[in-house]
Amino acid sequence: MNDNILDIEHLNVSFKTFEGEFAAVRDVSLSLALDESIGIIGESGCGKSTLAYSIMRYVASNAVVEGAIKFKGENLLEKSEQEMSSFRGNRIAMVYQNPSSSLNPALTIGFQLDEVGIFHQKLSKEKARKASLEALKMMNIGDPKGIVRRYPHQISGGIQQRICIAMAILCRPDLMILDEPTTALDVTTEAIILDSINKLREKLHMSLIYISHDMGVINKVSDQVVVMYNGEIVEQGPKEKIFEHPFHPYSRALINCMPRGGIVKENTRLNTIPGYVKRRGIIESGCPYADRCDQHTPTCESMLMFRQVDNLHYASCDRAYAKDGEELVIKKRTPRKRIPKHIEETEDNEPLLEILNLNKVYGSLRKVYAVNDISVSVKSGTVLGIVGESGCGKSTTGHMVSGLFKPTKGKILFEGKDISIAWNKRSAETLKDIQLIFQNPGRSLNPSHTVEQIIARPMKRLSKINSAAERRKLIVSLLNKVDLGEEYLLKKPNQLSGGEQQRVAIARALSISPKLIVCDEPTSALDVSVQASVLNLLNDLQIDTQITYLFISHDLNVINYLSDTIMVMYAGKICEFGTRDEVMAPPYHPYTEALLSAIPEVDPTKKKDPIRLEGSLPNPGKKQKGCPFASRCPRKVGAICSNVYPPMVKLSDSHYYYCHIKPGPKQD
Amino acid sequence: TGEKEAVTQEKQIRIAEQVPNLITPGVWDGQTFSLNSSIYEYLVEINPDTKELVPVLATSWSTTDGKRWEFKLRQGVTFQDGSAFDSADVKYTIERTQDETIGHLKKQDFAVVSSIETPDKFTVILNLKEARPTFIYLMTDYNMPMLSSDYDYANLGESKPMGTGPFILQQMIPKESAVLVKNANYWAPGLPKVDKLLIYFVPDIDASVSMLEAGKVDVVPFITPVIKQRLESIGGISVISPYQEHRFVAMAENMKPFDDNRVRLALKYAMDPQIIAKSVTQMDLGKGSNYNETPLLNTLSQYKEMPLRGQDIAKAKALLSEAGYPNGVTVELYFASDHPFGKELAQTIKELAAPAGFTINLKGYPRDVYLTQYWLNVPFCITGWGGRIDPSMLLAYAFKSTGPWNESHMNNAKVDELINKISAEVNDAKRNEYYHELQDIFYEEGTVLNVQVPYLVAISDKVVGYKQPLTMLPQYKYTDIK
Amino acid sequence: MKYLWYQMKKHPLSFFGIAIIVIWVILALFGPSMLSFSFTEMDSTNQMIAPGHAGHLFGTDSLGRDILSRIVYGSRSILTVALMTSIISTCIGVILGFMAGYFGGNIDFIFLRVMDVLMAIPPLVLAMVVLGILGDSSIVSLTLIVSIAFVPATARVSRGVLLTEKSHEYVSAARIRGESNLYIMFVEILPNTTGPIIVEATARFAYSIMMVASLGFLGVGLQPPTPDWGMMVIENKAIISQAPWAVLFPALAIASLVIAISIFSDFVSKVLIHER
Amino acid sequence: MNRTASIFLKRLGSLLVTLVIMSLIIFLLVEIMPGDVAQMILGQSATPEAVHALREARGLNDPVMIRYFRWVTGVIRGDLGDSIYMQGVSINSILWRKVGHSLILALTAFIIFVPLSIVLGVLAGVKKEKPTDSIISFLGLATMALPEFVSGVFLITIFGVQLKWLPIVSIIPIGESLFENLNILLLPALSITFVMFGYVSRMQRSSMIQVLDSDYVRAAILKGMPRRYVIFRHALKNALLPTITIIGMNIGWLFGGLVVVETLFGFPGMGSLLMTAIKTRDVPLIEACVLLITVIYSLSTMITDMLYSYLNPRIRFAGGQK
Ligand SMILES: Nc1ncnc2c1ncn2[C@@H]1O[C@H](COP(=O)(O)OP(=O)(O)OP(=O)(O)O)[C@@H](O)[C@H]1O
Ligand SMILES: Nc1ncnc2c1ncn2[C@@H]1O[C@H](COP(=O)(O)OP(=O)(O)OP(=O)(O)O)[C@@H](O)[C@H]1O
Ligand SMILES: [Mg+2]
Ligand SMILES: [Mg+2]
Repeated sequence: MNDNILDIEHLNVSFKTFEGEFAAVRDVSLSLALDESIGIIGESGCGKSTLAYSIMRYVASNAVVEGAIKFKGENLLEKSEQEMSSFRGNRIAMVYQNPSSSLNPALTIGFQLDEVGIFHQKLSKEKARKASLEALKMMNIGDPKGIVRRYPHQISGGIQQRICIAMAILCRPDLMILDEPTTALDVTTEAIILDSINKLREKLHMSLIYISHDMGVINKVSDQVVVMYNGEIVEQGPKEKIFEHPFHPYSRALINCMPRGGIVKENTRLNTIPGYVKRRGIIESGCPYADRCDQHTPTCESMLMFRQVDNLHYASCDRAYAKDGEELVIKKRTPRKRIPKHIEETEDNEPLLEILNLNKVYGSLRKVYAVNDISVSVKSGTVLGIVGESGCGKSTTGHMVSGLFKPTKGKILFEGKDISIAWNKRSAETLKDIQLIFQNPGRSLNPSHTVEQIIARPMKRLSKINSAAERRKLIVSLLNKVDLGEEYLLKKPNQLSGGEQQRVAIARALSISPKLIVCDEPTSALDVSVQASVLNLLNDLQIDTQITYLFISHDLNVINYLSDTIMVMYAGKICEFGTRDEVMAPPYHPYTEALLSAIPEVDPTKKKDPIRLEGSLPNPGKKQKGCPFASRCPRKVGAICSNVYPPMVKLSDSHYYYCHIKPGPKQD
Repeated sequence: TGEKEAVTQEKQIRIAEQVPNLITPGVWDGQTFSLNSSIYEYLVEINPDTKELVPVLATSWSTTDGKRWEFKLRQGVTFQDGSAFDSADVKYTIERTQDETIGHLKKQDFAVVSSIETPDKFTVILNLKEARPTFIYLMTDYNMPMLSSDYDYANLGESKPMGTGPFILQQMIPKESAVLVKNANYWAPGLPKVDKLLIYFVPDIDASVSMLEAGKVDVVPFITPVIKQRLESIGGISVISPYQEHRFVAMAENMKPFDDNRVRLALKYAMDPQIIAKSVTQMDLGKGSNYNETPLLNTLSQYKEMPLRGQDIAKAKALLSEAGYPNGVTVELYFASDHPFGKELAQTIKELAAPAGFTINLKGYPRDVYLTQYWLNVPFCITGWGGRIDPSMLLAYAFKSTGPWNESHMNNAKVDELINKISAEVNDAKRNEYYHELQDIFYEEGTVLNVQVPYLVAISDKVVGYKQPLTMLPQYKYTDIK
Repeated sequence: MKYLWYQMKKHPLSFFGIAIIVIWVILALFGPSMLSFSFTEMDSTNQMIAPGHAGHLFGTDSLGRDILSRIVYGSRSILTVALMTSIISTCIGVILGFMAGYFGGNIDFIFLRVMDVLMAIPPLVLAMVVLGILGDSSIVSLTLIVSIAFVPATARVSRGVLLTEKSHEYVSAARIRGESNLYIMFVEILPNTTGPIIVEATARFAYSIMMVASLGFLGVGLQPPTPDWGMMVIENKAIISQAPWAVLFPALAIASLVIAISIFSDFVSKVLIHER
Repeated sequence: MNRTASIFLKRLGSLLVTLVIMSLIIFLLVEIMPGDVAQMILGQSATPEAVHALREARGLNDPVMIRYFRWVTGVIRGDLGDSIYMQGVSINSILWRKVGHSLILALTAFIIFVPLSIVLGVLAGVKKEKPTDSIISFLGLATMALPEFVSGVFLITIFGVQLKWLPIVSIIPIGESLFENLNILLLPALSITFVMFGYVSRMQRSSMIQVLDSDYVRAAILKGMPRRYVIFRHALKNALLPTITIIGMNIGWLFGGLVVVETLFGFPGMGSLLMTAIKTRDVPLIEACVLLITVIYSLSTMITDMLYSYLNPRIRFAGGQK
């Protein structure tokens, strides 16, 4: 017929559940040529994984699959389970999101690699082992001979994922499916893995389906992009086309709601998509995006055919931006200007929060040095962004400020008052003044309390508002402030979407008008569209009330967007501190530099060479003598780095970093 | 094969009985009989058929006034450890009753002994403080076997019992089993008839019976009437009842509500002896179980036949309201729940008394708790008493105003006097008259219901000559196996 | 409600279990008044008669007592004791387990050690020894001792559930607004742990019945004449060949109730935990 | 390995603590018991002097703590004391034989129920929600909380009374050993098996389902490994781990069950010995039995723990992420 590797024709996957049957994948048709790489993008719950597993013929027992999946002309849906075994892992391989749970904890890495060769290629044990070592080498894993003898738990997450990929390429498959393989990893690790995937493609000539909700990642590894929404493909085409001229309102919204490319709060407001993904029953028809679309018309109720926009570029919307010229598209993509509100002169203000030589050591037998000697001060009405890799002590710092733990050493001064004590010793006044917003809104709201109870409780306790009626009035106004209506009062958290939950959490924090809010990754658990609205909300509130934020995130784009000053942390220490513009522009601390370079760029025209950071964070169980970054630093000066703690390099009044490298132009 | 033959030729009787508590003579409470009665021997024993005294270690005995008792001992008897039996051993055995460190159960009874003379090796003379015409019966008591004056019973009595009996303890696995072998040097020619006694200690009577049914044991003593019924249908097994025991339902004479004789009578009128017999023992009245209102067993020669008081609820009610309880009376009945027939009897009484207006709450406790904490202090209780050939001792213990175990708190001068007369009277006919007089008093104003329950033994038909008199001691030396 | 129906339809066995439990509860509540014999009434002319004769539906035992009425009355005591036991042990277990898990540190350490000690002796042996030694078991002492014997298990479950819940940030949120520990434990956390705790309590219910029956069987359970199913089995075991019904019916009663409750508890756990 | 050793030491320490506390609890418990041991021994006709004399002779009149220390020092020297009824007959001579019997009984039950419940549990897990699973799960549910004596009574009725295949009393004939009478083990062992089967098979089923649901099993299937191979090589090892713990923890139940079963069948083991001891208030014997059950149970959980940590590479090779 053709020389496509994969042809998916009118694939429908629906799940039977207690609430009835709903479609997770609807009428999806897709073709993949040899050596082609397709990226599938879409928000959580859009059916990306379901599609991928359908190709592997691995679906839940309550799933109904219809249509055809042709792999080199053979319809996989007609294969028996036994026949499928010879495809899986052999001709089609798959890598999933969570490397640590995808490896069997009871078997050695070597065993798990070898069995693939032994089964599919009928290799002897020795030959299989040789092949495994080779695959590991191909993934640039140091000491493969040592690795094969280990058990998964003895290996870090990044390497685990590389082992999974090595396992997938053992049989040189024709098609490899990667389902968000880097979502659980740090940006620096992600950069390395994306890099090696690209190299593999060059070497092995295989087709690739890469699933992600991050456009930057897709941009890096794919030629073609498929945008999925609620089980349907809404747009499909070459990545340049999609990223530069998104056609479908959803693609456009998705691309525009990300803070990126130097967008900062002063000049832009992020685009948002109202509402959330609603499951659709199998009989419902029409455009799945209709209920959230700003271009919505009555005719959207009946589904439209795929429409060719351009050569190889298809979309399932005919009117939205169809008539827009190219300029208009670009213009629409650019975030709207926001009314700039000047920040009050805080220069001569006393700092609201002052942290002096803060230390936190967890545990007594097995010590974890989470935060080591941090000093920083935050001025009233500003936003301090804290950024760094997972485990570098960001949350710990935030939690000590909000009183969840008592610092091991050092002082926290709030309005000059020493608050380096735990919550149970703090005065009601202090508790009221400092609020904390958590990463996971689903877990930070008590699932058995109603929204009203959740917001009312701190008011009753800390603001001593004892009249229920008064409280309710305040709550309603708070809910309005966070764009929720009165009808939410009696709902419980599990009846709310993630974004709504986070809004309730924000409303709770605001309910007692605190002076400082510690935001611990408030958007990392949310979809980009929701993230945008939450960021907008936080920003608006900050402007309105002149509240001070301690904003924690691992996403440099988000930090860049929202912060006035930025603190880059590494292994419990400050690497670099300064105002946003100072930190984001050279000269950098080598770590900041690496971090910046690792962020996948959405703009397909811009090419970046990430600085590869091998290895991982130093063992938090040991006290570091020298520069904590020395073990991974690409610009290490010498032994001095690992032996002597680097001095502070002060670039301006507000900007400094700790490094042995003298400031000045980059020496290479 | 030669060995195997020898084994099959060996005659043995296998017995399953309860797990023994103490087995040292003097402190033994009489739970397991086969072991002790086969290892030890007494001066005299009772022939279960004729109920007459049979000489054993004493060949003859005599008294003139009931105060001086002379025993002639059997010659040529040796203990199982090889030492000879003589008058010193008898003296030792009787003096041992007074040993404070032992707490001999017969101490009270032998307090009457003022001196012991041993004029020669085979004569013993006991001098009593007062006349005891029935003193000889004490020598049949299960706690009075003849012991060797040289043996350390204090330390070996439990683990290595030793006497002059027909069987020698060969092996004992505590709480599990014991093996007794024939005493080759036994004095009586031709006895014992079997070579071995194998005794299993089985806590659960039901398991014992299953073993009997399966042919794994030959004798199971102390079975319940229910099991008797079960075994009746099985060929090759018979159930015999060598004797009966008392269950006294005692009403305290000095405590409410039984301080009023009308209440006691009301309870008596509420009882239906037929039902009691049937419910408690599964037997018809008079056929293995009995009932009367006096402290005497119906089966004794001393007992005078008395009319049964028929159940008369109306009369009972009338008596109760006369006594000031027109709306009935509530009383608690205490008993040992782990003692045979205790539960059944308590429940039956509760049921029967209910229509007459008695609300009886049952208070069952383990035997030691019952005995230490409630018995003798409560208005209403059930106690088990072993039968005695000579009932006078029981009367002195339980119904005299000064009796140590006067559970019904009787304080009746006439009763006291009669009991004294009975124990001192030499003339049998005269003594029986006193007994009858006593019975009349009990019938009119007595404080007990005397329910007599059978002691039942299940025996394989292969076993012949099983003998067990009212002393409760089985006489395995006469027993043979086919 | 609708969800419950859906689950019940998915697990048809649950109908069976629930039906049997309902029957037993109704029998326990109203059964005695519907019976023609009292449980202590001794029909001396009809001892050990077979089921169906002389109006004795399940026959009589060796004392001529009606087996059916004894079983029906027995359901009262066993259900009461089992219900009370599961409630009491769950309450104590929740309080202890919550305290230990919540405060952690030394309190938790001591708690775990004590539980280790108590867990080192099987609950049945513990209850048996204590009841055997005390000698006098009433409904109250039986309930208390069985409850105590179960506490280590319930406390450990509660502690585990609390630890999972405690890692949720709403607990931290409550802390930093200065809530008291008791408030956090019982107002914030408790409502979210009802699922596993109820499941544990229903499982305890089945085990209580097992235990009460076993204690009755061992002769350290309730005192006669209170009819106790386990005691009925051992009492009548001697007549198993003459009157098997006297043993089999109480045994069947225990079996049916225990199986029904197990099915129910399994169903509850499916509804409350697994399929959420 | 080092880790296993440290677990061993830790468990040993806690075992000792457990034993000390347990012994104290038992001792105090016996102390508060109503009634009087001496009275119990001597019975209804006992004289007060006799009771006192016996108390004196058995050292019952000494203060609690003295008696406790006397007992503890004895136990440490391996002397469990004398049975209260048998002066000069040491508990050691009574107990160990019965313990041996009980262990053989437990082992027999073990040999029956462990493979049976694991195989059926795995089968049910693999055939989740199929008829096979429904039947096995129902059996598990039905037997899980069924008291041993109920299943025992059913077994007796069927195999003993009706079919007459097996002895309904498990008594060892005098002069013979348990090994010559292995048929008496069968019914008691089956009664225990019932309950244990319920527990273990259900646990095995759910851990199997959980493992089959895990990412790594999915990964293995998507690697193209045949289903059977995945079940045996990938799933089973992980699914067995929790079962090992469950079996270890249920040794406690097993010993509770032994008391019931041994009483039901008259089996001469530790359980029926304990029951006799309780009924006769043989205090030193009660103490010794309970202490021994504690030791056996603690040892078995300790061994389970170590086995678990040995089989689980996560614990065996617990080290940094390097
Ligand atoms: N076995 C199942 N039964 C019922 N619903 C299911 C099942 N598996 C997945 N779903 C639902 O199908 C929808 C699509 O899921 P899918 O995992 O394919 O989304 P996704 O795009 O991969 O999302 P994410 O980015 O969160 O991984 C979701 O709403 C999910 O809850
Ligand atoms: N309660 C705790 N006990 C022991 N160690 C802890 C505890 N909480 C955090 N840690 C350790 O302290 C270090 C810093 O943790 P922290 O949560 O502050 O990092 P983070 O920067 O917020 O990481 P992430 O981005 O993953 O949230 C990590 O090594 C972590 O494992
Ligand atoms: Mg997914
Ligand atoms: Mg964090």
